[in-house]
Amino acid sequence: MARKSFMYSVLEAVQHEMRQDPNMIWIFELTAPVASTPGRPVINLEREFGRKRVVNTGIDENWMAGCVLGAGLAGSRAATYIPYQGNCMCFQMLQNHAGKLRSMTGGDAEMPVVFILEMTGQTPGFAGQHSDYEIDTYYAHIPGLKTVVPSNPTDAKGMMVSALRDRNPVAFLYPAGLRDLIEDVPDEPYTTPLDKAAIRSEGSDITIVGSGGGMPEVLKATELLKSQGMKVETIDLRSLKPIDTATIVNSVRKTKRLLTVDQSYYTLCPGAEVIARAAENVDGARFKRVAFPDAPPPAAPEMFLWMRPNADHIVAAAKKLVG
Amino acid sequence: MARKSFMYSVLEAVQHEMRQDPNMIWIFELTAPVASTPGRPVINLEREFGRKRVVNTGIDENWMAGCVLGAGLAGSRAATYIPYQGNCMCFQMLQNHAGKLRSMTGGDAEMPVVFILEMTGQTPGFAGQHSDYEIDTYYAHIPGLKTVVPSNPTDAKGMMVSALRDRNPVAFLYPAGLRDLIEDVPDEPYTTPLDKAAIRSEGSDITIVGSGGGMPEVLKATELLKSQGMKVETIDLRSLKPIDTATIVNSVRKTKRLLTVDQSYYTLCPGAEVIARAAENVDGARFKRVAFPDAPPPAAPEMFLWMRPNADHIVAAAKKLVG
Amino acid sequence: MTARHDVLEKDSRDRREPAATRRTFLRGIAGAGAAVSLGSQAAWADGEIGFWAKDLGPDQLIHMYTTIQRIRWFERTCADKMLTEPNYRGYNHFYVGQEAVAAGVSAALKNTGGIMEADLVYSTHRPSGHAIAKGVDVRKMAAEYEFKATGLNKGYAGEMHIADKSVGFMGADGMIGPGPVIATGSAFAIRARGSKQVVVNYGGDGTYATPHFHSTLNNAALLKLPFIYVLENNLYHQYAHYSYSCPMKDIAVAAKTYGIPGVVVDGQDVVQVYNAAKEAVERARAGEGPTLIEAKTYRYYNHWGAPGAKPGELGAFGYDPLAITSFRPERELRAWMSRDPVDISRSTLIAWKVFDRAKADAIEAAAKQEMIDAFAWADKQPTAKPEDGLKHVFVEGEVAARQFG
Amino acid sequence: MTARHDVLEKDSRDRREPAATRRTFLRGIAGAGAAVSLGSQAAWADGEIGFWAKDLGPDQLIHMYTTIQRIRWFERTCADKMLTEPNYRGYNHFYVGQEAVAAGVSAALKNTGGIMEADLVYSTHRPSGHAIAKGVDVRKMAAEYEFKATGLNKGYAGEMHIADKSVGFMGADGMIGPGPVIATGSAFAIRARGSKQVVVNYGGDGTYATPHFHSTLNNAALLKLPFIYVLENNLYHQYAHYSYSCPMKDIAVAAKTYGIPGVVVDGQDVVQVYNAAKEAVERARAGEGPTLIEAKTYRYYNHWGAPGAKPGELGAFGYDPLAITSFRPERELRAWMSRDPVDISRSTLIAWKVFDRAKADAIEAAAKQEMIDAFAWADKQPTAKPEDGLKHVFVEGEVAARQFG
Ligand SMILES: Cc1ncc(C[n+]2csc(CCOP(=O)(O)OP(=O)(O)O)c2C)c(N)n1
Ligand SMILES: Cc1ncc(C[n+]2csc(CCOP(=O)(O)OP(=O)(O)O)c2C)c(N)n1
Ligand SMILES: [Mg+2]
Ligand SMILES: [Mg+2]
Repeated sequence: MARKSFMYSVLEAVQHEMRQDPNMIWIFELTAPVASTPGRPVINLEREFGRKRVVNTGIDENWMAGCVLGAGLAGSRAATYIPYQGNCMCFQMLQNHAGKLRSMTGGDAEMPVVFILEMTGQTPGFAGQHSDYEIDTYYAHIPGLKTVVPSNPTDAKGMMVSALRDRNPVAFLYPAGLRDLIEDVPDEPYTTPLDKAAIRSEGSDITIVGSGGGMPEVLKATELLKSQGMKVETIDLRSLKPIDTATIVNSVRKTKRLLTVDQSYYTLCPGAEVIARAAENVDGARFKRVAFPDAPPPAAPEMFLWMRPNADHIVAAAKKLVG
Repeated sequence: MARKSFMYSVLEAVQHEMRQDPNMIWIFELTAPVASTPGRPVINLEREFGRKRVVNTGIDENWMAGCVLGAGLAGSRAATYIPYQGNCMCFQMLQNHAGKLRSMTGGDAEMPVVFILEMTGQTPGFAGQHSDYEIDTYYAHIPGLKTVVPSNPTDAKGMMVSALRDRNPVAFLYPAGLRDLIEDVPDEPYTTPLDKAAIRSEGSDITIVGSGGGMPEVLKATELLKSQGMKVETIDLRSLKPIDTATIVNSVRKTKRLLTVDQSYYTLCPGAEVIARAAENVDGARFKRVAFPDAPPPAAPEMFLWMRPNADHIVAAAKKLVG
Repeated sequence: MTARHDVLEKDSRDRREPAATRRTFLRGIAGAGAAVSLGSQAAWADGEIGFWAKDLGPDQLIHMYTTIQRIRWFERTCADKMLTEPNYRGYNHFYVGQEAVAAGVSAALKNTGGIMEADLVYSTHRPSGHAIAKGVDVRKMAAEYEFKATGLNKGYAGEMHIADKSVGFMGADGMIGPGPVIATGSAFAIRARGSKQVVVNYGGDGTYATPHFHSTLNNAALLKLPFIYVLENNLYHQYAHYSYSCPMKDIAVAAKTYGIPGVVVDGQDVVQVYNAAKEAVERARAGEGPTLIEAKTYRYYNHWGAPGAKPGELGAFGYDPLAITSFRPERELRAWMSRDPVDISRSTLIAWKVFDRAKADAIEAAAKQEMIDAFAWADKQPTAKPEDGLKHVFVEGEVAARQFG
Repeated sequence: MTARHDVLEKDSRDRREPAATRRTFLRGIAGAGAAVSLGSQAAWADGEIGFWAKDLGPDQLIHMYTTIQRIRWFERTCADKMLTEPNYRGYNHFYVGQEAVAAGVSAALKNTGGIMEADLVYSTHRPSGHAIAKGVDVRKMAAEYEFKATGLNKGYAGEMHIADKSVGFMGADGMIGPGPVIATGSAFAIRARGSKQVVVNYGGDGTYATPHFHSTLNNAALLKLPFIYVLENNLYHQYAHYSYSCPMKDIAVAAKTYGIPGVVVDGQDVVQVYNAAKEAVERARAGEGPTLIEAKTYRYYNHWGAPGAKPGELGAFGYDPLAITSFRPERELRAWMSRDPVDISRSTLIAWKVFDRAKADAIEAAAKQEMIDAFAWADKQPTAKPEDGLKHVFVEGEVAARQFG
């Protein structure tokens, strides 16, 4: 156990699996596969495994995704880290190939591969292409691809081990806005399921559902609301495909109030799917969404920070829904 | 007025606008811009306007989309017809450029362009990449891009005229499964709004919402249900971005029953957004979705036709919801 | 200039001398507008270009001829079914005319041992020939084309996505572009794990203009991958001549940018194809990196299905749908049919005394019968169960039905 | 080998003869590992290569020098603010070191008349130099970098997406790849409407490996578009040397595949850049199609921001973050700084007697003051209104707030 960042936790999982499996490869572009944390050895995948197995490439994320896909089809486990600027450059590769090849071949094709898709840090000032948070929806709509979005280092490590051991292709969304989260994470490998939401707080007044980059503000809001006496049940989706319907529906059956929180654009954000599943299964509940408006994020911090859902927004929306 | 197919109606609109505007260009790949209908002249854009304005290219849909985008930015109206196989090859171009450039430049960039994105004919036997119906969700999540999906030749023509005259980029989804629909369509140009759903049937027992390629079966089911005495209000979304919330909410306030129908995969299908909007705004309603399962369509017609929502499925689901 | 209609038809070209036959090919190439790289022409002028495929014994040569015949008759049987049986549900992007390419390439590959040992082949939307040459079971293929539950891919694939890992046939892919990129990924994995496999990617002239073409060759060259891009230039993508999308005559010259060999080869001559493939495979296995082979060839049918074809006859003529920008001229097709890969391989082997005409005919007759039997077997197979559509999305389990609400 | 720290510092190279100076450049090029195409070297050997830019009068030459100085001081002012003012919110991908490229290119373009008349420039994530050379208002740029409501793009853009149609500056684009494709679309529209404009696309060495590179050149060549790809090869993309993504030394050789001119030019010498651009522009305007110009150049700062830099000093040294695969050696940077575009243009113009040192210094001082004033003006501008974030999504209206539930 040591304090580890998201990236250190992820690379620790990768390092362990690559040590076990001499065939496994890793393709990177901008972000050298290196991480350090006080008291633990520096992880440098490139140095440890050599440039035959771990290689950086030109700026061609579509090739990176295609490369690991082809490696997987040929029987080698493979993973790639796609920087956020390229996370839609490779979209078609996942949508039309990774997600469909098993079905199209009647089960002949097998793809034990992980696509780590960085989402922007949503840094104020970066604007549009460099501040958006939107790919959760695009990737979660793809069938045949498991799409997960961990929200803390502990889940990140466990889900990365699970993803690397999965015989299906996994889109592992990494909200780079979480890169500063640091917490105690076990040193040995462990698995965390890829299809289960996590209940972060139990309560009976309202269900709040969030995921990925939005979770820190959701958790902050949860504490604020609880300190004001509201019994909040807070769910972290963790997996977007498949979505853990049972956990959501059971909770909303109890609370009859569902608030979803997304940093993704409002229209067709993951919360829309969560609400739809609850509404199909629970009568008489009330629903509300908090999400980023249907607008690209402008550069000016004044505009951007006003638009991005935060704990205050969540608290106010929850009170409206419960009150 | 003459009987016209979807394609003839669309090309009639394009032809008219290109005659008005000598700068307008059209890029095609597989589907030569030609259509005919009995009693009306053959439309051949390539022949009429010449290969400087109307050109086919290599198999590079990303270039086609980028080309019209660049034309629009340079002040020329432009449109392209992307075959269904390439409708995600150009995804990033629309997602990261067409949808964001106006915002990112604070309104400096203007893109009077139309991307006609063919969706597969969903022909049984074609499988996976050649039978899917899924891009409605991907494109509708993009901000700054108007995304429409007409379901008949009359709307197709009016909405194409509107799209070509719009100063914003428009993703015009063309479900090729509708290519056999033929109906009387006016010869002169007319506009149809890009942001209004159409109420295809009025009723008070249930609201059924569909769009695009699913509409023929929705309309068939509507007639069947009406013949059995159910008062069905049927809505054709037509526009997915923006979604006409008012029409949906008003209807569900009245019927308190909402059934959505999609040929898109279940998770994050347009119906999820429709249900979420209704559920946020109407208390005490009941909801149900009919959609394609979260699976790529298999080739075998036995499997594919069983999986694709049809009028029988819709009728049964409506009865369950109302009964 | 007449098309071969049937195995029993006596073809006078059987009696030609091989040298004369070779000259005919060369004239044919010039006449039909195909090009041969200067390098090869110079080698030909020297008279010694490995044309004789000295490393191949009679069995291997006969196997190549047999492969050509099996592809030919798989397809002709399929075409005839499409033309004569209204209830036949299969379809095909016919490979007829290009058989020597797949037969020659696969003869240079290891075709057994599964994905960890066999050489791997990535195919296209036009897969029959590539698959048969790689060793895929034709009965299961025929059943798959009819979407049968016992088909090669249980009815999920149809023609356009057949795959069979067991022989290293990684699958057809209906998209133009991504396949070659994915194939380089397999080559990367092979290099990383140090196995001796090579990866062959087939692609048409249509793949040249895709952005993926550049990614594929650039990364294969940079990383010295064991990768061979066999570009079958049959002059058309769908109904557009390749000059609409490619500014140069020989696509193989694109190899120069990446500093890798770019080879133009007569795709109608299985021995020439074999020689080029053999050299590329050796290079790849030795860790020397990729090769781009451009095979000049032609398809006798239209892009898809059998429009314009007649039952029992070879090729499709006269089909010219409305408004096609550059539809191929019939005389172009007839010129190419006069350099038929079946005829060329047959007369070469007869001239080399590898077999005689009787043996050649017998092989053809057997191939024809095999395919008739395969399609008959396929006809009788059970159709897919509707509910099985929810399977094979993930390795485990099945997804939920959602169509019922 | 010393860096220029200030306009007042006396630089001994001012007194050199131009011929000697030219020799120094050539040695510098060799020493720093940059390459010049054989063609140009032969021409240089002949002594007559348009080096003298005979078609440019003194005013135009002085304008080019002034542009270089304005870019230099815009950036140095910005860097100093980043280094010394903790509350300064702007950032920059510094262009310093590459100024001669943008200055030389824009001197060959028409920079007025808006999108229907001006020549159009597509820029990158490193836009300051391209924008200033194209004529964008530096005060509004400075304000935009600080996200001010009165900035060039009202605070929506920041540095990475600035655009100004009025001078034909089509905008920065933070993505690597798509920009050149979009730029060819503008060129297509121009050819279709028959206007005489040309389109210039800037791209780094990083753009070579993108799949879009192939699309761009292939389509521009096929359609003979009035298009110029200025590839600024500054040796690195982020912290990776371009040899990691490109198998050849001169990226310009890729032009051969497409049958278009590929020109390598010394990007530190504004006159050389101008000459190459001029020729390409004439070609494009005459309907003869595209040109690929590779300008060998170098940036004095790191990829992004000012890490490693010191206030008042030029360049960034010693910044080597953890685990960078190929971080540039300091002596490489110092070698390139010895061929500084400011020095080269300055001593060239002095040697040509276009101006004297006093005039050169005065221009530099004025440029410096202009930029100090511009940033001071920017500081005082109002910040953006939060609710305005809902605007400029579409031409009309605004979108709904959704963050409040
Ligand atoms: C991305 C994409 N765009 C368009 C198509 C439609 N399409 C199918 S086959 C084909 C032509 C391919 O031509 P070529 O590569 O020369 O192969 P050939 O058919 O000649 O064997 C096209 C355009 C596709 N499958 N994928
Ligand atoms: C598609 C994409 N992938 C990655 C990035 C991240 N990125 C920003 S700038 C850059 C390097 C570009 O290098 P080059 O083209 O040589 O331009 P330079 O920075 O040297 O001016 C990269 C990789 C990006 N912007 N877009
Ligand atoms: Mg072809
Ligand atoms: Mg660079």
